[in-house]
Amino acid sequence: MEISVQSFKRVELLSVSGRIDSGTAPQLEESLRQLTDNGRHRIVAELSGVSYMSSAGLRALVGALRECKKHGGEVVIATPSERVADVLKLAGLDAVFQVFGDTVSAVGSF
Amino acid sequence: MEISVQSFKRVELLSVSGRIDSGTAPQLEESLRQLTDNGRHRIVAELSGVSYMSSAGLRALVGALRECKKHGGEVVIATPSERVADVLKLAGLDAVFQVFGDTVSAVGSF
Amino acid sequence: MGRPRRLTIPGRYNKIRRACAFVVAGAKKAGLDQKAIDDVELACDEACSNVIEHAYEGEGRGPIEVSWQVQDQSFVITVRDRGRPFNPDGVATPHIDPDDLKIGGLGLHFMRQVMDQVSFSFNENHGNTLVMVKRIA
Amino acid sequence: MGRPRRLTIPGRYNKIRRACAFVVAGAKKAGLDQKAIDDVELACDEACSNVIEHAYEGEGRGPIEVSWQVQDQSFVITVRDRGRPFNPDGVATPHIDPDDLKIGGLGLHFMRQVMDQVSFSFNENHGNTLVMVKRIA
Ligand SMILES: Nc1ncnc2c1ncn2[C@@H]1O[C@H](COP(=O)(O)OP(=O)(O)O)[C@@H](O)[C@H]1O
Ligand SMILES: Nc1ncnc2c1ncn2[C@@H]1O[C@H](COP(=O)(O)OP(=O)(O)O)[C@@H](O)[C@H]1O
Repeated sequence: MEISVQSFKRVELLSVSGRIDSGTAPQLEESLRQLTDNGRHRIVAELSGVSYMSSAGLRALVGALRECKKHGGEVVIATPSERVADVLKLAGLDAVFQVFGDTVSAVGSF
Repeated sequence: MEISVQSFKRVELLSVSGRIDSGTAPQLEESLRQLTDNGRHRIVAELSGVSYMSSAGLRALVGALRECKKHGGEVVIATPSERVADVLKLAGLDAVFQVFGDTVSAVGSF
Repeated sequence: MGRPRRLTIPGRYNKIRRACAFVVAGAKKAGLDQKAIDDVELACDEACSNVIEHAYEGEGRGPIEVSWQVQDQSFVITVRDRGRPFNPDGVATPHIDPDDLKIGGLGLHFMRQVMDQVSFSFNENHGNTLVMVKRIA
Repeated sequence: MGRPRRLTIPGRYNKIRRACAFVVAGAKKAGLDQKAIDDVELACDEACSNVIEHAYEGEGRGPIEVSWQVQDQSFVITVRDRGRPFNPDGVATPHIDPDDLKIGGLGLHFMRQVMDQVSFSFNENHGNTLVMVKRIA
């Protein structure tokens, strides 16, 4: 799993690629927590490069979503890979997260 | 010349392609004026598809920049084609406009 | 029909990937289509993660034995551990409250959704045994 | 050396593109490189736009004659109109104040920047004549 973070004026763009499973999800959680600890509660998770995601990845994302919402922010998902979209749907989370087909719209949604 | 406008929460993304010359610049001016008349003063001009731009195009962009700045906003340029970058430089406007190499960063700059 | 292939991994999260690769390779040999292979990978991952988290209650507490075989036009995965006995009957289906956003119970839900049969058993000699069946289309 | 090629267009902004295409085709024939061709296109466009805006003070007031020829290793563009006489000597170089953002004078500035020579003349019989020279590298 690779994570890169680009900070914009009001929005953080967190791009993840590779495998998000119970072995790697803690790093994702840590990256998200660093953002929210710094008062950054508007986050775009760009997931086009994610080859695999299990419930551990979803837990990390939902945890961050909860934290952001508490502070009037949001975690939105941009360009989910097919695998990510499948798992979101399987979990019923496609109705909980705002999902955008392109990153510009996701950043623009804030 | 083709113009398309995508409206985000706080930002307008105006994508222009084709030829911006004294024949077509009035349409560009009109599109920009429609945005500013509606109180939309944060504008990204996405110019990757512009094959040619003359001083008439620059005048349209600078006019909009002036109007937006008056209202605390800005016109920024995203992904200028080589031709656009050349003309911006020739006019010394590369120092007046914020220019971004990718549209996500341009939208995120507001 | 085929004799079971077996792999034992240490009960650590970063070893689960190996078990998944082993099962995915088997699913390919068995002729499952890509969607079914993806399903089998997810089920194996969730099963092993639960063993570490809930049966062993932590990493490095014991091994996980994963095996696969083809039986009666089905791809069968077995996951064994020596952790605390588990009976999933009392586990509710997951519920996500958009306002509350507590999340739990997704792992079992995924396993049940993507596999055709999921059954747990406990035996004093062999510990927990989880059998998951995917029909070969 | 070559005899001049000539094109006359109506003095309308949406006809200028045609004059530019005519000059660009000439520049290609003359062997200018792509950057020089782009320069010649920009200069022709700015010149014709100025004729309509400033010499004729509006569209549909008169024709614009554009010609090109190769002379002494140079690509020479001539633009003629019958509008009001113009002497550019008093025209200051453009100034853009980032705070003020009034913009003017870019057209002449572009022509002078991208061409090697730019000269205007007025003659009662022929009207305004603008000659722009680009050396062939
Ligand atoms: N292998 C297991 N051994 C013991 N308990 C388990 C096991 N798998 C699941 N459980 C119990 O069932 C519950 C639901 O599991 P699961 O659906 O994987 O969701 P989660 O692990 O996110 O809570 C767990 O919280 C745990 O109490
Ligand atoms: N062909 C022309 N005939 C008459 N006046 C001209 C002509 N070209 C330029 N001018 C004058 O020179 C000034 C500068 O021209 P230019 O550099 O093209 O900038 P702009 O047209 O943006 O003002 C014009 O404002 C105009 O007064």
